[in-house]
Amino acid sequence: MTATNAMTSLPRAPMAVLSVIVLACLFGPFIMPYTAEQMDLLDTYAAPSLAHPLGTDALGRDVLARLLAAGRISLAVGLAATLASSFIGISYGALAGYRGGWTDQAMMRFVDVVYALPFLFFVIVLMVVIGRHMWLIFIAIAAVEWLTMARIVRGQTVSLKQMEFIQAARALGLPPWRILLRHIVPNLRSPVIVFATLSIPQAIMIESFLSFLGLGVQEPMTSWGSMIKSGVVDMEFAPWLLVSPAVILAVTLICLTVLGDAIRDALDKRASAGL
Amino acid sequence: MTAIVELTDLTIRYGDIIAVAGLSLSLQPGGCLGIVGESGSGKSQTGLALMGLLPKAANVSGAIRFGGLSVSGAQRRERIAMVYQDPQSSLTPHMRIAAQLAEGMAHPAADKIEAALRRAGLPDPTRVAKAYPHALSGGMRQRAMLAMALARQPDLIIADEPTTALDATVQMELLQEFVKIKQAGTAIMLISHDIGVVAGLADDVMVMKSGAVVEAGPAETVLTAPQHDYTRELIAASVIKAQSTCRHNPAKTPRIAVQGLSKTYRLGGDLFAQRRSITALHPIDVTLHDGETLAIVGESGSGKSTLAKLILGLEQPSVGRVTWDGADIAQLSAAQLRAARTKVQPIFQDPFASFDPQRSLGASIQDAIDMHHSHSSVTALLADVGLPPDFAAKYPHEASGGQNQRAAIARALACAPDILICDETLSALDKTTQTQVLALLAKLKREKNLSMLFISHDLDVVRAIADRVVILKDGRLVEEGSVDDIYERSSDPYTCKLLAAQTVPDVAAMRAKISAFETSAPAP
Amino acid sequence: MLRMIFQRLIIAVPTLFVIITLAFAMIKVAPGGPFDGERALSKAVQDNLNRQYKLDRPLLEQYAHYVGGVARGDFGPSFQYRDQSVTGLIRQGLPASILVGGIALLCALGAGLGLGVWAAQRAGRLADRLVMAAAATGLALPSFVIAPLLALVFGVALRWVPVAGWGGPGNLILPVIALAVPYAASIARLTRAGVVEVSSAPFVRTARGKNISQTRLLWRHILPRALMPVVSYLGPAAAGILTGSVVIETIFQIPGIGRYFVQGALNRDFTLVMGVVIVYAALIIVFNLIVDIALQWLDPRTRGQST
Amino acid sequence: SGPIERPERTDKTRLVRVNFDEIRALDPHKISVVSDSNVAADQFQGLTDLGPDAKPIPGQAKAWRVSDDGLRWTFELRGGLMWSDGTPITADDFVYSFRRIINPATASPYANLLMLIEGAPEILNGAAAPDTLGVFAEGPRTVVIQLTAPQPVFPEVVAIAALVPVPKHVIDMHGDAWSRPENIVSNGAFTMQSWQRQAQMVLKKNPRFIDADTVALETLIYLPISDEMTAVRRFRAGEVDIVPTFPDQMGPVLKEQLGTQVRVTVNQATYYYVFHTQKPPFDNPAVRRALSMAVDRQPLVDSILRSGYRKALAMVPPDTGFYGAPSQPDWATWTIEERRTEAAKLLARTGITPQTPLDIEIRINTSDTHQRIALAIAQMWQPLGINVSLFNTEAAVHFADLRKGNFKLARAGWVADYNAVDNFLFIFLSDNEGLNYARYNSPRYDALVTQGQAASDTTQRMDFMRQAEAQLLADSPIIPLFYYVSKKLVASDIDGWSDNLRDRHRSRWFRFK
Ligand SMILES: Nc1ncnc2c1ncn2[C@@H]1O[C@H](COP(=O)(O)OP(=O)(O)OP(=O)(O)O)[C@@H](O)[C@H]1O
Ligand SMILES: Nc1ncnc2c1ncn2[C@@H]1O[C@H](COP(=O)(O)OP(=O)(O)OP(=O)(O)O)[C@@H](O)[C@H]1O
Ligand SMILES: [Mg+2]
Ligand SMILES: [Mg+2]
Repeated sequence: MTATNAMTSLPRAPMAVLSVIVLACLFGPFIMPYTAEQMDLLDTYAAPSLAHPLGTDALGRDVLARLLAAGRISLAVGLAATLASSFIGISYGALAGYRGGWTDQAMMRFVDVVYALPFLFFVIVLMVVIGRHMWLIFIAIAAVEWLTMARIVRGQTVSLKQMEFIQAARALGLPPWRILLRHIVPNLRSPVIVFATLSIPQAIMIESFLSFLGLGVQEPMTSWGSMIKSGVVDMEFAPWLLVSPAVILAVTLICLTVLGDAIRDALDKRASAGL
Repeated sequence: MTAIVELTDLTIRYGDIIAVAGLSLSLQPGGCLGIVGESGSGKSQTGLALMGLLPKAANVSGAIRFGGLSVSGAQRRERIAMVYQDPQSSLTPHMRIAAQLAEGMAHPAADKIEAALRRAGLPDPTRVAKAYPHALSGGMRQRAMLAMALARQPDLIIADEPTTALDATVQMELLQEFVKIKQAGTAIMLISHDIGVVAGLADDVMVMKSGAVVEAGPAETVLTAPQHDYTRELIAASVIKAQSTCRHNPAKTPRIAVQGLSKTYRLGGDLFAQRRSITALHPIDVTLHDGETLAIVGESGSGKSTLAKLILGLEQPSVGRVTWDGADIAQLSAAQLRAARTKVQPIFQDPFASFDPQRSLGASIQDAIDMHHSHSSVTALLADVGLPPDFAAKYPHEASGGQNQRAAIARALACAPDILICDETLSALDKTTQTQVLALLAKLKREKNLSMLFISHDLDVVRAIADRVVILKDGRLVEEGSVDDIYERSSDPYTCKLLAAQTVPDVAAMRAKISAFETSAPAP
Repeated sequence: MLRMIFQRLIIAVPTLFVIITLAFAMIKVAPGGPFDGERALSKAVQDNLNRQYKLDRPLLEQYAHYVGGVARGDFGPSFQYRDQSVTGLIRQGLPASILVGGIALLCALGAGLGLGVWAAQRAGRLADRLVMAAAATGLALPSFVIAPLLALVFGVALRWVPVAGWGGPGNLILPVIALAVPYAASIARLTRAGVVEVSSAPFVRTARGKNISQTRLLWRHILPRALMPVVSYLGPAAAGILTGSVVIETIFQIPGIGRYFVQGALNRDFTLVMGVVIVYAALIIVFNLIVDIALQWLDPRTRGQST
Repeated sequence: SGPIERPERTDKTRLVRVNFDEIRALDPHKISVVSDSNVAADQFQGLTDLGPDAKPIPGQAKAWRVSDDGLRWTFELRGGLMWSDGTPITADDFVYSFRRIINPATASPYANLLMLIEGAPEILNGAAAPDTLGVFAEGPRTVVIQLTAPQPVFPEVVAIAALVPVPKHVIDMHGDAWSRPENIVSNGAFTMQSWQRQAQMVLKKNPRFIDADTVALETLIYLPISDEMTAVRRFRAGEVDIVPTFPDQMGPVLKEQLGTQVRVTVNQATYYYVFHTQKPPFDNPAVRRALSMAVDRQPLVDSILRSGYRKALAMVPPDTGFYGAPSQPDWATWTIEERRTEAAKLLARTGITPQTPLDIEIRINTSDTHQRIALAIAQMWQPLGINVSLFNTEAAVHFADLRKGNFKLARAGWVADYNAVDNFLFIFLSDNEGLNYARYNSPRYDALVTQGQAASDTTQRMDFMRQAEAQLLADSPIIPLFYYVSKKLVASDIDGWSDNLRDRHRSRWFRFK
């Protein structure tokens, strides 16, 4: 199966839902009657109604409008930080595993070190040294997310390296990077795709922790993670404040998960060998 | 008596590809059906269909009756055991041989496992039982696979090329074993490209080509009086003619020299296991001269593949050094070594495992072409080894054993190498294809002055292509000499025995040979 | 193998040292000190506190003092909890974290493996998609949502188990569930992918040919390979789950050390943060070592290689 | 969600009280947060104590008197005072304890409460020995304290949990380890039984407590619950009896569910924004005044805080000790429209108009409430040509930056230590390094406050204070926004709970109906 027809065989429903969510987040805010910032202190915690389909929040802001605006940030953070961390994790882990020996030892002990460093201080130091930039969110998230990816990839690479087809590739005189790129990485796609989809919600939640520390998204802008976080307190008397962001995040993730699995299955050239 | 299996009109399709077309056969208890035919003709697919183990991509039609009943694959598998063509990938890599054997047995016990391994011709069953598949040689894995089938005491054994990785003497022993189990009432379906093997064992023979049966009947009839052109061709091809190579006058420049090379593997590797080791190769000196074909012959497990891997620099020697054109490969930088690899190309013993499962065969060959900026095309290379152009799109698991092997040859040739290291390169091919590939190699040798290190247990092939022969036994060099020296004048008892155990494509002669063959005592 | 373990334990010492040094540096660069809080202290009081905790000394001296203490097994006094040693705080808190985390880890493994395998055997079908969707939901709902929901439903509304608290076995149920859910979901996803992948390997066909039971096929032939990514994932996951989660511990009032990672840091309780960092680092090092051993065990071909 | 039933109480001598968080110190001289003082106040008793209404009542001292100049306080101890281990308590214990608090080596966070005592500032700076402190024992039963300035509410000061006596004989024996649960000896209504850190602390009634016969509870359990919602849920499940706070926005729904068990009272604490008065544009009092004027406090308390907070136009909360009617800014009676117009005019004069807007950053420490307040204020300022952005950080960074002056406009708050005006106004003294975040420097204000503090006559004293606050409000280094409330959940069958301004509730008063 070629890559293109692998894509066309992806399940339709999650693709459709995902597209709707993405498009709504991108273009929704332009056609909404309210902006995400517009407050009405006389209409706080209003239950869903025709005027406010998902109700209003503590400041009387329209939840739907906020949800869509927040989606831009959360989707961007979730996807971009995951892409970045996957990229780093895969390259790093594959290199360490493929090289083996002391290179591997040194690289993986470095991973241990980064794991252990206190994240909160890492973020604060980052802000002190660089300042409060939006793109620091991605750096901060990617900085923690790549670690487990690197470990998984490294573990798989060490095993793959022993396979005869890698020896065959080496015997051809392929340079290491090419072996990594052409043979190792494609054979890693299964855990990689899965772990990447696992990282997305984490990235989204880390983002809300970062904004707690003052890095990144600041009110009145918001993100799904922050909306969920503050919605928890209100859940008993204004459940829509929790339910709306939680549901849209869950639905997005379900779609991404199903898609991820489908892509994984479609990319597995050997799948047809199964019984 | 009811047939133990009966296939009617079996057809296996993969999309547009018809792997097996309307095949029918039947096999009596205690009978032996030999299936011969060209590579890719659907032999293995037929076997897998009987086992009910065809991949889900397969579209199967036709009737399979077992013991007169139409039963499910799982029920058939209760009574059928199969020796798979590809022992390397077909053994579970993380389980010891003993464990893999035990789970197929009704009442496993250590001594029964060892007995089964011994019956399969393994000289050191205790070690093999404890070993993981990767620590075994190609031939040992094949016999372990066979032992696994024997240990199940099935009513039918489907043996798919069970002796391709074995030298003639061991092959002989196994044929004797097959005769025994056959006499005990077990039916055998023997798939082989070696007409001699089939001749020695089969009651009936079926000849296949492109998924269809071309001819079937009692062995004597089919093999002595073939009706069909293709059958005739096959039988004729089984006597391989010497290739006209410039055998006489190879230049004496050494291309590859091996000095005092040895390899010791550590065994065990468990947490507190006492360290044991096995010396796969004792210090050895070998030289491959320019334009020469040096054959390495020796019984299974004698260290041939180990030697090849050491020469290729894919394994680190325990002692000794390897030089390519005078340069010690251990001294070369990574980049220099990579550059030098252009000249030296291997063809691995196990072609399936040597292809990336996630890349098409064409892509793998293209990689080699790109690597060396050679001008060949995938299509041309495939054609050279007798594969159609559309093969480029196939993945390794979609090709037959022989097709993968040919793709491996094509990949090695894609680099236009000066030196080929061939490890049992022709073992999975039928004789016609073998002849074709041999001719190709001879041509390259003539035109491009190709040097070859040719590992094989097939003495006919060796004789046909080699200039010099080195004989290994238990990791030691026992004899070295020109082909003629070895074949005509050898005094080494092992060499003589090897020569004596050659198969012949003749029913009567072969059967006599089998019953007369003297079983060697297991090596100490 | 023994050599590898030995080698890794030796390397652990400089690794820990690097971690301590970097963490110390980060902590010192961060603005804010342990006595900066909502309730402002007058300058004289601040000065006295700083003097008492040697925060008025040059950084290098503080560092040397701290490292010297750690070398002797003394993690210093907590800044936030007066008259308490960090060693004592960790010793009191770690058992609770390990108890809750350990049970949660086992539950997550059981549920994750079970669901993952179950879904893999139905790969591409509705059941598979449903299980994986459930896993995605488990991942989408962070523990600070799951935990209060569980407490509301089973504690306040149904009154089956205590809402929070520590002491009885009943107190473990909700925190264990809340802690285990995301890990179980991750394990299920990784397991499913691994099983699907390995199931198409030729050796599985051989094993099937022997007509062995599904269980055996799964446990002996498929899972050892399929679980390698799960095992890799489990190293850091185990270290994380065993050191507790600040959210679970505050919501269910578990006296563990998970809270110190965040609260200690927010309160700038430097020594406490360093203490939990060292504990976590030690666990990371140990678990990653165990993982590497397990990976070699799962793939015999990789044995005998260094690291 | 309707009213919620709590399960039937089985043990009427056991009360479970939730603390905001785990306590940080058991040693009363080292306490720093409210949780600590709750526990300390139940375990120890000072010279005076606080009644259910938080008014000072006799504690270890049965009576006290002050000299005419208001500087010399004499406390008469009661007879038969004993530590929980049976050792008698004498006036020397108090002298020892006050010296210990002020001793720099103790590093007591509340040491500054003793600054009024003679010699205290020098001792705290390390310039004088602790035994030069103006606290003396005159015989075994009389404690004399010499102040440098009058403090009419001094009897309330010495009731503070951080100023209670500690047992010298135990400290001599165990050193810093004296306050460990296994060693601690106290003189209050309850003594330590067991403590599992972060899980629960069990206190038992102290039979040697001087007023032991009035204590109804046998067992008092403190649960440290830092998650407000957890505490609320546990209360609803009947697992706890007193909850110290709940999220602001939960007020209305909790009232519905729990009725009178929800107790909301105004507190002596002020929430305000502070300007850095040395940095432009806030070095200009007109800008500060305009911004303060333009904030409409009512919607903040009604729509955002929702739990009965009161808006603040001045720093000192109403009803603060002897203060009477607090000062108000001159614009206090204007309508919001008038204020907005005036603010716009003021700002326009400095060149700030909607056409030439001013960008300002409000710094807050991260919390939903702070964020919402800031956003609402931003919206109120918007029409004046003020573009606000929020800058939130965690508390440690926020307050460190306030202390260091790394801000222009920031959120801050103050909770009174005792019921006195000067406890609010001393913050803005120009030499109050560490607390005067605004860097407010008004010689007139300084003089008025100092004069007020020196006045022994209460009326006079309050007069100075009122003038000082008027000056403060006129200069507007701060924008007072609202006064905090204390929000409690108290089980309906508890007797002896009395809502009070000071938010001090000693457990010795509680009993079950
Ligand atoms: N999964 C598959 N998808 C597509 N084609 C397949 C697949 N498996 C086998 N084939 C094709 O079916 C044909 C028969 O294959 P089979 O393995 O039975 O050959 P064979 O007779 O065993 O050959 P050999 O002697 O080379 O092993 C081959 O042409 C092969 O390419
Ligand atoms: N990785 C390994 N670990 C341990 N022993 C090994 C390993 N690889 C090979 N051996 C052992 O070394 C010996 C030589 O193996 P080798 O593969 O070289 O044999 P061979 O001559 O190629 O045999 P065959 O003809 O069967 O392929 C065998 O006994 C084998 O078990
Ligand atoms: Mg075949
Ligand atoms: Mg070999």
